[in-house]
Amino acid sequence: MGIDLLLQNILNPPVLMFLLGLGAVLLRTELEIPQPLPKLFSLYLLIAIGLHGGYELSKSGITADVLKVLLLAMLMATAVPIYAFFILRLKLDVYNAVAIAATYGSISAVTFITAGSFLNTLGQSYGGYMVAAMTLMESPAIIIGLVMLSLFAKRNNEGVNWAEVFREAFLNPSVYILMGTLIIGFLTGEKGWKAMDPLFGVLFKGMLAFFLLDMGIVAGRRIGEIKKVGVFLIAFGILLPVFNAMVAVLLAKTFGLAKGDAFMFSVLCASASYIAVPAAMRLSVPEANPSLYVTMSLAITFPFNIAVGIPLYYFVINNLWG
Amino acid sequence: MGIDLLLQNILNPPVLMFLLGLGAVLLRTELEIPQPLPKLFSLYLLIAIGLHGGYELSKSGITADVLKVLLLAMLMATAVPIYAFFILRLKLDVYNAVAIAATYGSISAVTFITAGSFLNTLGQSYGGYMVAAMTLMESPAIIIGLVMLSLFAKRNNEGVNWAEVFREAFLNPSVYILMGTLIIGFLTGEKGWKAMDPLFGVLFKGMLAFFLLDMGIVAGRRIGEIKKVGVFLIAFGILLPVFNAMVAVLLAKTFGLAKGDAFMFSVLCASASYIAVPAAMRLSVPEANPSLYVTMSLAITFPFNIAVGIPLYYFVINNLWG
Amino acid sequence: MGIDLLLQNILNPPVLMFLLGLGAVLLRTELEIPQPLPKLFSLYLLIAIGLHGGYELSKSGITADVLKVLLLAMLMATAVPIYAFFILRLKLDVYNAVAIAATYGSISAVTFITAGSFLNTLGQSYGGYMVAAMTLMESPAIIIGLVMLSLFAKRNNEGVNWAEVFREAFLNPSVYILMGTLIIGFLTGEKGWKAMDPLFGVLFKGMLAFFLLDMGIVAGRRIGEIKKVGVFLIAFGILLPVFNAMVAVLLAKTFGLAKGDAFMFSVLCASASYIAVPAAMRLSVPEANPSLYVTMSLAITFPFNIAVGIPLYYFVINNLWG
Amino acid sequence: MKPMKKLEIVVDSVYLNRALEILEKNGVSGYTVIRDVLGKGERGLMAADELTDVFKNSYIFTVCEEEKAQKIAREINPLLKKVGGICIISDVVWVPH
Amino acid sequence: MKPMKKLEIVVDSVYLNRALEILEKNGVSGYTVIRDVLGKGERGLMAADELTDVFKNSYIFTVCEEEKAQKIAREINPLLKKVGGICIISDVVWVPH
Amino acid sequence: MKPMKKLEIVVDSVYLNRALEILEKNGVSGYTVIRDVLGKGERGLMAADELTDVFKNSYIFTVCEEEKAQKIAREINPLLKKVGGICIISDVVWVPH
Ligand SMILES: Nc1ncnc2c1ncn2[C@@H]1O[C@H](COP(=O)(O)O)[C@@H](O)[C@H]1O
Ligand SMILES: Nc1ncnc2c1ncn2[C@@H]1O[C@H](COP(=O)(O)O)[C@@H](O)[C@H]1O
Ligand SMILES: Nc1ncnc2c1ncn2[C@@H]1O[C@H](COP(=O)(O)O)[C@@H](O)[C@H]1O
Ligand code: NA
Ligand code: NA
Ligand code: NA
Repeated sequence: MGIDLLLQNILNPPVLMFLLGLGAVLLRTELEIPQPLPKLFSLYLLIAIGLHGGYELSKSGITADVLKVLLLAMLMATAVPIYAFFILRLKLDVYNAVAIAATYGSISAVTFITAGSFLNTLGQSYGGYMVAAMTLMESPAIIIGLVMLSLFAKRNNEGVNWAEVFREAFLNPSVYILMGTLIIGFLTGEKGWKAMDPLFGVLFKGMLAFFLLDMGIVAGRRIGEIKKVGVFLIAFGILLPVFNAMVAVLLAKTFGLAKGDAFMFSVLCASASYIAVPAAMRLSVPEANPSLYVTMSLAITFPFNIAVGIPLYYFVINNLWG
Repeated sequence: MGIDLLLQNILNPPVLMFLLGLGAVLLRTELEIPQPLPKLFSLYLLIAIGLHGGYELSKSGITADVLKVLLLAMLMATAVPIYAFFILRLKLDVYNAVAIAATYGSISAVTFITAGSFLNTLGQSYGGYMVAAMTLMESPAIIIGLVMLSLFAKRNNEGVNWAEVFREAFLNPSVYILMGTLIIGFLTGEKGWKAMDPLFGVLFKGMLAFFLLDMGIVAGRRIGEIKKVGVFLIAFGILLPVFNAMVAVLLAKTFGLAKGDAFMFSVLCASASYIAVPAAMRLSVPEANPSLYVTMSLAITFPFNIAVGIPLYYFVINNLWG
Repeated sequence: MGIDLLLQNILNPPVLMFLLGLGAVLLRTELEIPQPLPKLFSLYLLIAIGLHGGYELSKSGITADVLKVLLLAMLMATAVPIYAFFILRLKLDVYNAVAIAATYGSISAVTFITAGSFLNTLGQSYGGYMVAAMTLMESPAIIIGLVMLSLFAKRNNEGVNWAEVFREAFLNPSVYILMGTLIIGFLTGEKGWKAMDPLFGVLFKGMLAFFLLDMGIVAGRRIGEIKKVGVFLIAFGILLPVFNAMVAVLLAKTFGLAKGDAFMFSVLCASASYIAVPAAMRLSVPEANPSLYVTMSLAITFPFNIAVGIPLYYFVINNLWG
Repeated sequence: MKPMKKLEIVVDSVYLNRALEILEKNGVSGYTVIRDVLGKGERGLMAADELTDVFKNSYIFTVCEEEKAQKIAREINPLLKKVGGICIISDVVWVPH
Repeated sequence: MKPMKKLEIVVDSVYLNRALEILEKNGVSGYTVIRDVLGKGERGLMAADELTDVFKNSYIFTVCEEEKAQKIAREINPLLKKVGGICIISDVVWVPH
Repeated sequence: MKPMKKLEIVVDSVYLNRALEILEKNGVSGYTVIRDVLGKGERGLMAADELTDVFKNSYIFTVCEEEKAQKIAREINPLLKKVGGICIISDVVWVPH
């Protein structure tokens, strides 16, 4: 991989802010971004990509190409948690395997956003429908995870409450806000975006940088837990994302996705959830250890993707698409 | 009323965000904007309209026309709580009648702001002194309400502490911050506004949309209480605003207000307070049931004005002013 | 001092917002900016000046002139707490003398920022390395203070934990975030700043005004404590800053600093810490009374500098530099 | 180790200052307050998350002598009756420093 | 002055509603909740500051009659066992208004 | 149902970690913390709303055996004496899961 791509990625304020946050914890500085400020930033980012994605979608329209991308997204969102589960079962009990598989089957919006910002600094772009794809990819892993659970776990005391599971999967706050603002952006089109752009467009990169400072702090706090995670899961937290990204690249090439879309798609597949899925797992699979799935997602996979994964996936795609 | 006006109003990001917030509660999504973020937005909006209104006032100067508007504002702010009280007494005890009358005699800054944003998308405008009018209209209803109370209630255990009442009325945070930033905007004029515009002007619509998401959530939470409010009060919560708006339109026409000013004035008269007055009533009239006056203001009148009232009042005025 | 300079300073939205906050407390309005919103603003301001300073530094480079300024900064950061300590010992015990001396030996970033905004409205500027100078000036006073303590206090129960002291001094959140963003701004240069400018540059003055509203409230709450501080410390809180500023002006003139830099340097020397040093003192010198050092810094020196000090120091420098 | 009473009060946040005045008037040596707690009681849900500042509770506790606790409880009663809230007393041992 | 029990529960915030349902089902006259408290127990640190909403506790207390307190404690036990938490009971005197 | 002691501590937030270290050292099975509570005591008002982080309290409680509670109280005493705070002990019944 070109060293310059790596540098180009790292020497970006958002990524450096993430490292600054990490360093703050490692150097024990007591820097913190108290609640609910992180919530403000994450809400802002979700609304911003929702509105912008909807606006882009209103320009492009919902074409056959768009539907193709959405179908691929659904495919990967279903496949990843299944094969992840069987890999994890090699070493883990059913409960933890389910929770981790669901975590990696879903996506991380902030990883997606950071990748978009990276693409942007290279002067390239992606379709607004990728945000729709992302929204679609958040939920299936939760359902798949719980299907796995009811198939393989010997929990006889209580059945899965499927109504609750579907609510958790499709009406959790992240999915709801993304879906909702996507629709608002779509409905209000050019005129709506012009009114929202000063807050939700122009300020976007700065807000991302601010938020990544917090992500660095939160990831840093979890780093102490990594040793408890064990070598197998550490390797899993790095290799599975790379593997997922490569499968995505293959699919994207096969089905003729545009370069920017292929890149964003591979990043989505490589990323792991740290908000929606952990909340759902805590509720539906209390037997699983949240220290495992949260630590892996936040302290291993997220930093890996931000620092190395993004330029790596781009490098591969750049070579294939030219 | 032209369907297109209704659509023009609804197909705006701020109004859609309000509906998104409402929907989040009705679909039980657990989306929330935790405290004190709503406080950040409401402070921002108050400061922004104060500064901008003051700046506009510094351009127009305080003319006879401006004074006319301010006097009309005072007139309505005094009259509405009086006639509202007697209407409410048909069905309610003195305490609740006082509290609800005061609520409807005062105004809602966010309704005003949303109306301004609606006017704006129609390419029209209103005078900066309307913000001064709004500020003047916040307080009188509190005083009038408590005068009613001391006239009609048989509370002999403790008299009204008028010093405290005047403080609550004229020095509550909303009135203070509006008044203060109005003066700052006025004093610093063009140069001051140029420095403040990037934050308090350019971002205004986006922040309004963000805040209305929260207003939708808060209103949605209260919707369950509507049935406890009863048919009489539900009707009151819709009909009184419309009636107030029509009285305002008549006055505006009689006294020759400009079209944009007439519209904003009618919106002010139609709106009901949900921050300043409820806080004052909770303190001065603890016998009244806050579930009534807060629910009516937040879950009935506010959504009605945002979705239907604003285009309706505009439709009437547009026909009369042409 | 020219009355017009005073007016020019006061008739600025940020300074007026500070007065508005003060007034809110004095008029007992219950206006408050609840936690953690003030933290959001102070983080924002630190990041903004760090990034911008780093960017400016990347343009100017680290020249001999820059090093000269940094050395002068170190000199004053060491000298002020020493002479302040001996002045304070005339009336106070060792503990309080140490804590207050350290408070005045360090700096206030918000005073610096407000001075920068004042300079800006006069159409003048200062070097980005002044932010580096500010960062350097935060910490030494803490160390010097504790050296004084171990020299002059008869605490035999426990020695000073110097490792902890150095951590508190050099790795407290303010110093860390300033240093970090300065480096990020430096590394990412023109391109980085262009991405960060919309949030951290364009909105800067508005955010400063918003934050100063809160500073006014916080200062106002402490004003009641001023009488407990006593005449000696009130005089100290006004005269020492002026004296420090004059020493700084002399040094600046002697060593040939540019006009804008000289002004910012004098403001730094005149300002007193109210975040980093009080936190360190509370931990290392619990015997000292925080009501003294926090009240002096927040309710005496900060308002004095904001309202009178800044135009005064500028007036002197303007006459000397021409 | 002094046997004392712990007096706990939950009151509508709007009336926090009035409750604290009663404590101060009775010369308690100190108190601790947690603002913005949620609750449910006779008067329905206090969700502590409203825009309006109207549906919030505050929780107060003070450690004091038995008679003081009784006296404060008596004096705060009319307030709680009017605006809602709860007041409980329990035994604690104060470890004085 | 009524002798009553104070039942205190610390539970993972994710399960707050489930705990409150148990209280409501047993007909307590009210309860008070403090959200987002930190804590440490068998299950490690609940730092209450995570992005993920996964490591947060809530603190609940209710004042009620002895039998109710016992019954609620029994019913909430399986939940606490599964998801973590603590439940304690103490004596208080309720000063009724 | 185990009779235990509940140890409650209010301490300047700056010293929260030091107080928790004393708890940990004495091997308590867990604790719960509420950050940023207000209070008033000998040292005046802790308004918990300052920019400076200097006037804030934290509230800690731990449920533990009698001797542990006594021992912790003794060990935390010098800290509270120096930096302010309060420490109380009361009887509770722990409903173990
Ligand atoms: N039995 C109870 N146990 C605990 N807290 C209570 C109880 N009853 C009332 N409260 C608290 O006191 C507040 C006001 O109660 P009420 O006046 O009954 O509505 C409630 O919102 C609760 O926070
Ligand atoms: N001995 C204890 N004293 C006070 N709080 C406790 C104690 N044990 C547990 N907790 C609280 O209950 C939560 C869950 O405990 P656990 O299930 O043991 O991890 C902890 O995070 C603490 O907040
Ligand atoms: N009698 C008391 N009852 C309840 N809390 C107290 C009491 N005395 C002190 N406190 C708490 O302990 C903190 C420090 O107390 P002090 O060291 O006396 O200033 C206060 O800010 C209160 O939060
Ligand atoms: Na994935
Ligand atoms: Na009205
Ligand atoms: Na200084």
